[in-house]
Amino acid sequence: MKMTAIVTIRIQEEDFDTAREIAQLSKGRTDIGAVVSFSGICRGSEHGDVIGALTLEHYPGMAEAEIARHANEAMVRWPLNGLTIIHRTGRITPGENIVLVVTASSHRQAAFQAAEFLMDYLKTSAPFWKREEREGGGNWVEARAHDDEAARRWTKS
Amino acid sequence: MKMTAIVTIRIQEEDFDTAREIAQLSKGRTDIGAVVSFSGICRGSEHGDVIGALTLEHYPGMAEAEIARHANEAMVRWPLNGLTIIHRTGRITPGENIVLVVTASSHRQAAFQAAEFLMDYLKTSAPFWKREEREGGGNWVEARAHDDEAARRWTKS
Amino acid sequence: MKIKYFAWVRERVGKSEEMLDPPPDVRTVGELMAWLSRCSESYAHAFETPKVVRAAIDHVHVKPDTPIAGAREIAFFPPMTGG
Amino acid sequence: MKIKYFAWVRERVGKSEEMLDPPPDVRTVGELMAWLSRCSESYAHAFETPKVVRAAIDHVHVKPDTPIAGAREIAFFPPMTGG
Repeated sequence: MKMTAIVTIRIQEEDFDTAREIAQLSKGRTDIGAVVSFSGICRGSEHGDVIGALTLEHYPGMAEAEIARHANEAMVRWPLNGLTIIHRTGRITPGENIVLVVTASSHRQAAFQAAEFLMDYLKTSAPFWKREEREGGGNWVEARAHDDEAARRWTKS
Repeated sequence: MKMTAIVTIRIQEEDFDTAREIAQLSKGRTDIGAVVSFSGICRGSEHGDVIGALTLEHYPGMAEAEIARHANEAMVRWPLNGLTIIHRTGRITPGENIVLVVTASSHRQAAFQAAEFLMDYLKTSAPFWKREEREGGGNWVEARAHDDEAARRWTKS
Repeated sequence: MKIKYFAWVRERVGKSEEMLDPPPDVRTVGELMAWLSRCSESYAHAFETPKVVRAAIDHVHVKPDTPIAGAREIAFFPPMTGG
Repeated sequence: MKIKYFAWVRERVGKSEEMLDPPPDVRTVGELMAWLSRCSESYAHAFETPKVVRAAIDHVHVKPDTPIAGAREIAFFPPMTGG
């Protein structure tokens, strides 16, 4: 891992400012050629049903450890100058942020791939669970086979 | 193309505010689940040589047409809610923005893929040319085979 | 050892954590699920489809055949849906 | 027809645009490059490696064998390096 790489990982109830996180990763640096950001946002409907809110439960301790482990793996696999991962917990209403990944690199493909890798792993391996509030009750979101497939492509040799 | 999709394309000398562009694409909407942004930034060195600045020349008229054509192709290929492409021209110093692509979609993979597709095409098909200021003179940046390969993957069937 | 439950596994079990001392013939994560299922209907409901339930020992994902000897904390939860 | 030049093609030709009326036997983009190359050393230098030079007719990328009949604006430039 390079001395100049800045890794930030936060799990928090409060909202975050995507713009500020991107700026903090790249401001005043001339070695970064590419910054990719991914923001995951709470949608107001799923398959036509209205979603009132999401509640995100997590496993404190393990969530931090899992994210740090994947952040380290991303730093080893791609030449990154910096990396920020923020995941919210608690109640989140439609239009609000859920998750943010920002990657900075000299090269655009490294920045894109590291961001996709981290999102695929957050979806399938980080111990977070979403519960949806729908009309007439709530239900736990089911894991999607599609996300597992997306994550598996990073382990194919 | 869906009625709710917002497409913004700008070619300009002035800098842009990445944060503002991301916010404008997603603010107040509850149908967007994923926003991906790519910022291309001028680096201060290339292969160990100091770069004083870049000057970006473009072909007015054709540059707009080429970008619009690829924006339309992205809208057809992926379910996007919005798309912003900004490319600067003129003199750009290290640390400054060169290009921005922001994609918004219900689905993260659509947002990632559309952003990568657009960046690959901007690198290889949009009529822009970079000249570097180095110690002892300047030179036109040469096209890289690696970028052509990256662009070709989108035309493979 | 401390056992933790999350999401619908927690709701079905009816608690988020507890201290347990399983008998020595309960050697693996899978055997722990089976043993708990025999304790009460709540556990039986939580683990009714054992291959859906995920487990972690001391914050690391593990398979059902992983031994539990030496574990400080074992957690059971549904497939993750973060991000 | 209007001819435009960009980047190092423009620098070598020594101008960014001009109006030209090539003879009728100059039918394609490639033939136009060859004809220009015979006009002066500047053009010959710009087009010395013709397969490196890219061309567009009326804002659309074209190949060297594309006919120029009916073109309003033809542009010559190096491989693009934007983004």
